[in-house]
Amino acid sequence: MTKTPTNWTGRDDAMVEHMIRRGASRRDLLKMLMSSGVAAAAGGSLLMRASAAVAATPVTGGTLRAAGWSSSTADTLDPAKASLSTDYARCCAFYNRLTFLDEAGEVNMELAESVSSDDAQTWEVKLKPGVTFHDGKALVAEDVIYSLKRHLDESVGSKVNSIAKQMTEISKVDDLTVKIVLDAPNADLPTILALHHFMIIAEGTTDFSTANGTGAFICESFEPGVRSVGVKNPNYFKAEGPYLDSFEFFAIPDNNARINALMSGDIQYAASVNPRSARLLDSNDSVSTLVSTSGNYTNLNMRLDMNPGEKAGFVEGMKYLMNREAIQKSAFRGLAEIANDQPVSPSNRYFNPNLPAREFDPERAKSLFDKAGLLGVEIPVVASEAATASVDMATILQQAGSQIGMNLKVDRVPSDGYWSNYWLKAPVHYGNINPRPTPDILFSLLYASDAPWNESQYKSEKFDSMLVEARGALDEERRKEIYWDMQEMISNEAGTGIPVWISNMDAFTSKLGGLKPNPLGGMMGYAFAEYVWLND
Amino acid sequence: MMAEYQTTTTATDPPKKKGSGWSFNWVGRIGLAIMLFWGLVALAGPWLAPHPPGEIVDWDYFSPVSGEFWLGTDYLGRDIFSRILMGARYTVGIALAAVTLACTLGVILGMIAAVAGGWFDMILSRLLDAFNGIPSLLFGLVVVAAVGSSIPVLILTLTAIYMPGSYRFARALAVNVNTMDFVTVARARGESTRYLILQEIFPNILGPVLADLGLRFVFIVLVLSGLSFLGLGVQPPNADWGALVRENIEGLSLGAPAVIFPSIAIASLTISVNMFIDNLPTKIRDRSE
Amino acid sequence: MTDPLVTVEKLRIGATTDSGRKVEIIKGVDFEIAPGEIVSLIGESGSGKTTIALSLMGHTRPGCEIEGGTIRIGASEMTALSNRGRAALRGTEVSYVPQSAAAAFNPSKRIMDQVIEIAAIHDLMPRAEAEKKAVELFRALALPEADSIGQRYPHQVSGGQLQRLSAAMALIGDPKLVIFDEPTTALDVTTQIEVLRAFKSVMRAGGISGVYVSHDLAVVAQIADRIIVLKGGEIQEVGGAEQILHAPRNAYTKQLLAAFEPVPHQPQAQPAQSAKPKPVLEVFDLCAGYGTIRNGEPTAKILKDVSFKIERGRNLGVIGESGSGKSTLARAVAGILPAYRGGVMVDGMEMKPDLKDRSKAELRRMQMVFQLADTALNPAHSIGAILARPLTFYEGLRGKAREARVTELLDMVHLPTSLRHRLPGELSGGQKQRVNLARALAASPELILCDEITSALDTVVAAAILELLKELQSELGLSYMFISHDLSTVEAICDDVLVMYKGEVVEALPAATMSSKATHPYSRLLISSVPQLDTGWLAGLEQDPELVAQFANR
Amino acid sequence: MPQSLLPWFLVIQRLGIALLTLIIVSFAVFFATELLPGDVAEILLGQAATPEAVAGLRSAMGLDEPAFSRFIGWLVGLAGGDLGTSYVNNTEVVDLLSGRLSNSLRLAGVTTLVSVPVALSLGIGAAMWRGSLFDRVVTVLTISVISVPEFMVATLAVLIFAVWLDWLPALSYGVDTSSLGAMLKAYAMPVITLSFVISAQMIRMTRAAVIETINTPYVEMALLKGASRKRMVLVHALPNALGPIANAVALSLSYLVGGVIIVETIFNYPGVAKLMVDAVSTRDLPLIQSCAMIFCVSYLLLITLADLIAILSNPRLRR
Repeated sequence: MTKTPTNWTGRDDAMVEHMIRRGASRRDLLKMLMSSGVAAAAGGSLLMRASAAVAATPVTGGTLRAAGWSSSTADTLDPAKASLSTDYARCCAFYNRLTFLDEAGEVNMELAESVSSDDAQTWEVKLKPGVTFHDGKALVAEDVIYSLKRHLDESVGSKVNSIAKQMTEISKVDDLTVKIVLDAPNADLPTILALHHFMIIAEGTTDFSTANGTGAFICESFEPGVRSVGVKNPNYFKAEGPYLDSFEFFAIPDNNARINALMSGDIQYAASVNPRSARLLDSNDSVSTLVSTSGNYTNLNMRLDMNPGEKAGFVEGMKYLMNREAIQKSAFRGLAEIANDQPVSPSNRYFNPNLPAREFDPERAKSLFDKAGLLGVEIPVVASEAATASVDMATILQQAGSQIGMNLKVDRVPSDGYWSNYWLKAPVHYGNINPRPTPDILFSLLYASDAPWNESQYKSEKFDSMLVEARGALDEERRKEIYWDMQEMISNEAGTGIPVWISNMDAFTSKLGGLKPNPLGGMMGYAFAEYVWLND
Repeated sequence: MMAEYQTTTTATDPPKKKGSGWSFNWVGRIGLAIMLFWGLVALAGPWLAPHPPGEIVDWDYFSPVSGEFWLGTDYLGRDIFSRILMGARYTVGIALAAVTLACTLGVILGMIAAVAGGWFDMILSRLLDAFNGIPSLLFGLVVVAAVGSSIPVLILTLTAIYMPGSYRFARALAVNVNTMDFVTVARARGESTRYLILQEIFPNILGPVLADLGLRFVFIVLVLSGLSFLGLGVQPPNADWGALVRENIEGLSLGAPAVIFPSIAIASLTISVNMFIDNLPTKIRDRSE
Repeated sequence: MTDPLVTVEKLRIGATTDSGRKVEIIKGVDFEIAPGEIVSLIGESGSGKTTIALSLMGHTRPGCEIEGGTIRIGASEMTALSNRGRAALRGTEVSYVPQSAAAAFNPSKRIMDQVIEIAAIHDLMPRAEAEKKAVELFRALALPEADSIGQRYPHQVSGGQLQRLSAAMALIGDPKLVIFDEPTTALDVTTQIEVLRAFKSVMRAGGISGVYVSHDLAVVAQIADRIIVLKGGEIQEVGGAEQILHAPRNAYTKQLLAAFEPVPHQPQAQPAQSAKPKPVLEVFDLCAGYGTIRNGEPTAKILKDVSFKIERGRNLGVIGESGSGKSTLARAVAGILPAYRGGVMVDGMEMKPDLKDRSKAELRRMQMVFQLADTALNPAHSIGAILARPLTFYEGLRGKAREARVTELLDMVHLPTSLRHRLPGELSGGQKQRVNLARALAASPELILCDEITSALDTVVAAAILELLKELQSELGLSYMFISHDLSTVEAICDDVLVMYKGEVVEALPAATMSSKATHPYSRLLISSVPQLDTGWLAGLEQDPELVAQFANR
Repeated sequence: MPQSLLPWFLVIQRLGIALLTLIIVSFAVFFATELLPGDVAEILLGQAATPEAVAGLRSAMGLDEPAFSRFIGWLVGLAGGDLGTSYVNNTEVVDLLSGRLSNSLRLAGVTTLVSVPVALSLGIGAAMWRGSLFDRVVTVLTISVISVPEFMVATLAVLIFAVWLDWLPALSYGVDTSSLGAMLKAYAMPVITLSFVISAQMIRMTRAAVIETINTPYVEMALLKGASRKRMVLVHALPNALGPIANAVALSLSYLVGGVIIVETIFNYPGVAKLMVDAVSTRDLPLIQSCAMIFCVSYLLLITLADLIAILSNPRLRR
């Protein structure tokens, strides 16, 4: 089962909302969002080989066929329900948001001319004039109101329902002005409106078998689980773009097939390819790649309330037994960065650089296990294809264990139903966590005593109180200090082993121009279609 | 006409030397030799393998054949030679166990259905037809969800997937044999169904059943890897040969030995099994022809 | 004298056995056939008669090979020709009439297409002409509905008609030589007459040479000009039909002739007991059939109210042609096919209709021996195992005792003890039938149901089996119910005879006086149809056409 | 029963048995799906499946009713020809299915057109020249071909024909199929791969069936009429071997509808097998059931067709 890769689903939406209510600044929120994606300036975490990407003259025309990695009959054109990469890419082509984030992570206006507020509680959104939907209808305030209010209706099943709830009033001022009143001041509304789910649709739309948006491409066909085709919108409101005549998006789940299709020229863009294919892609001049490292990680969870995690020394021993270098080099072929058992990534401003990653030290692990009386005891380690590379990581761990007489048994289980069946439940298992923008969200979600996803059942009153303190701390330095301490606590005390940060690699034809990295994820934050062009 | 011909030759033959019908030709012998070779590897694999199957011996991946790594390394940099030796145990063992079980069960049920006939035959045939209708993916998932995963469960799952076909095949053969006079004689003697099936019918459908088993064996070897990716069965760091091919398939573009040698191993095993069965001693093969 | 049409010189044919050994099955045979002459090859199975006949077409069965000698037909030397050359002669120079036309006709093609296929293969004439010629042949062969019979499928015509159709098939290409391979063996006697007559007249009319392969001297006597007696792949004697029948010179020929002489049956002396013993088998109002059962009756009713008795020590013969229900009777008595009405009493005890409901002791008393020895013995079991099973099953014998009894049984049926370890496939037909008998004897039965047990055997072998049956009877006090289509066999062993026709008993009478006393028209027809060892028998035979029309299965 | 009604009775009996099988399959699939952990709402929410979220989504999807009564409702709807509505994207199952099914059938059709004649001629050829070099080569090749995993054949085919030689497209769906040549190109690789998979069984069974009929007296009779080897086999042996051959072909072809998941994945071909996998992984019961019914119906249809061919080719059964 493909889990939803969005950063903004379920519980943590509530966290964001919570934080926003507390009045975090717009800039703070932006930083948080950026940390989840790629910050162009964040040292070393971005690699760009697209030769044509920078400072080239756009070329008009051509068809781009791009392939993602997953799609199913659950594919949708309803932005509120979008959950897979395929959905985001599709929605970005057909619809627009009020605002969007550029490659530097700055908020830019898209459909909105301005989003302004005096008190950060009552906001006024002014719309650009002359924008029309694909069916010719002009964009007016009612459309924005309808689009935003949908998220409040529970029967719609919006993924951002909890975030949208803070909008207590959405009303029309005039044809091109909408008033949004929040239940508490929040300066980050413009950033929130840049989320993919807040795409603007025409008023009264209930049928999503086709898309009627304002986007750069007009939906020509859409078949769930098959493909979508868009043709250039001649009346697009932006001065530049789209350059492509048409854009086709579908998924090729098999990595090899995706790359082969790219190399044979059947597609021009293959998203998220396996690092193992790097050697092949490198040898091919007609193909380029884009690598970005974000806060995504696959971690080993050892529940502290169950055997063997409850035995002193086991968790620490396992952290020493994790051969991070082997994981980085073998499982990810170098497309990963070594991590230090806590969830805040190096691209985050609160990352604690003083906390070194543990060395691979089997002897130390052995003495710890020996003390815990666990040497030779069979310990099942649950892994699955559902958690990226967890089977390989488990194998590496198992092998290291066998060298010191530790009897780890890899238990590979189906991807299907993994998140509801094994994740959080098995005594020792792997999980996969998508990037979250702030330490607060990560900690509240994953490590607080009452956290819904407390993967290792880590309980610490001290930690909980620090979390509350940091949330209220207005002093940036104090806050940083607390977060650093909390990272250290997690690294030393929690039952979660986080070996590496996983990078993402997209491959595409070298003819592709205009591609830039984006903090919201691969494929230029899924919105690449309107910005890229095909050189001759 | 044929009968006359047969008596023609047999009657003029001096009595055959005992055991002469057991000899078989060189093709069968080669098949047997390869099977025995893999059987030995399966037994002695752990002692022969130069590296543990999960050990990463090389930071490089898909590396070519070298003096150190005889058959190259896989996508994680593990020694393919060792992994094939270790995998033999699973591929040979599980496939043999599953194919034996599936055929035994299918053949026994098929013979019972053929002999008993009537509603028993009808209901069993319908049920197994219906069972065929359940997609094996769904079935595999249900098994893992319901009883978890282990080698015995894997074997039983494969058995369940391949049994209906074997049943259908054996039933058709047994229906034919069941009409022969010697079965009637035994029945007239008052023999039990059990005796009829085991002593009278079974020896006479053995030949085709074995040929069918050979083909089924090939399919099981291949399906095995599919099921282990569902999380059913062979657990890392070990892998059956099909899984070795599958996990290294990305090496195909690079011409990596990691994907080629496991394929060769599979082909050599399946072909040898079929070579052996196709050239079984005439005594076994001709009984039912 | 004209040049011979066929010359065979020093013909040697070898065969390769399953185990790869080579044996010679035809060991240097020479003969000639003049144009228009019909020569018969006679001998028992294994004599090589069919092998020689097929070699005349340049064909050997898989595993066999012509190793030496020459076969010349007309101007061409068969042995020197390529496969293609041989194929060109087949159907045009030499053609073939098979033993079982039922098996030799392709079930999925219309008869006409098969009959004129030779014309099509060799491009002899246009289709319309070939069909016209075929219809003429059908008429000449006295086939009914000659114009339309070709449109039917093989399963839609009777065996006798198929056999004649196969002759038409052989004659369509105007061959100079026709090979008949036991063409009437599979037919009922009443049918056989008609077929023989048809063959004879067509051959005479066309002046065609023939090779007639048979094991039945009486049949051969009706059609052959000359007879070649074969044994073990060698010619024993060659001579005119009259000479062979009446003045045989060779010892083997004499033996063959002797096997034809019926040995009159001496009834067992009845034990002079005061109380009359109960009949060993009594059957009353027996009805049986096949198909789904509705209202207690099967859809296809075969046996209709059959009643008879077999007194202890006496033998009952049941005669009738195919479809008369005689085999069904045996099966119903044995309980293999449960009767739906009527009863079976063994020794005064009523038996359940279905053998599943009968006790071991009841089953033991009555054993059945089947017609085809090949299919009645499990090819996978050794002779010893086959014989041992009833001993274990009925008497619980094991180990040494069982072994001793198996030896004893083999001895009883005059088989060497060494046969114990052989598989049925390694035995000859006669040996198999003896094993079959021995298996029945193993149960120490009181009654043995013999279903056509000698029909598939050579005359000499069959005669020996009959002798054996008589011997066993006097030793063990058995009774036989002997089912056969062959009257002389029945005469040789039975005390009483039932004549069956279409599931009913038409007449019951003592065997000894059967030929003279039969009154029912069907019985008379049947009796008069049995060929005699007399070259003029067929020509002189007069049958009431109405009778024939009423009863014969033509 | 009157003779004339007998065939109709048989047809009705056949249909009845088929219907019964379908119902059993349907129930079996239902219970199997129920055994799987999670329902549509939980699966769709994935990691975010908190109890409140699941409850909300469930009621939004109308899944409050017990599963069994929903299933019975679906069965009742099916009786009226309604395949129901997919839970996941609220589309009529018919709409989801129709395009996919026609894709699957088209691929299956082209594969059949290619593989059946090839397999039959190889099988017949091997039987005709039994024991010859040709026979041996065919026998070894068939086993070798099925010994290679399907995904390997498919990947290798793409690599060679699409990437290295650039003769054929790597994907089969959505490429130009306007002309016959283009269509053949588009289908070439999946068809080759599938033919590899299904031919072996057909070749083996055809060979065995033909050899069996070659040994019959009527084929020997044809030889004695002077017929060539070709005529013996094609005119006399083959028509009588049609029954078992049709059966083997039907069994192989039944794989083409539901079993082609690997080919659909690698060539990105949207067929019903992939739809079924999607449906299972999202626990979309109406869709799972509908797919299962399609697989089952196609299986039964093929088997029945094979029976029919067996009957038609045998005049004795034809009456």
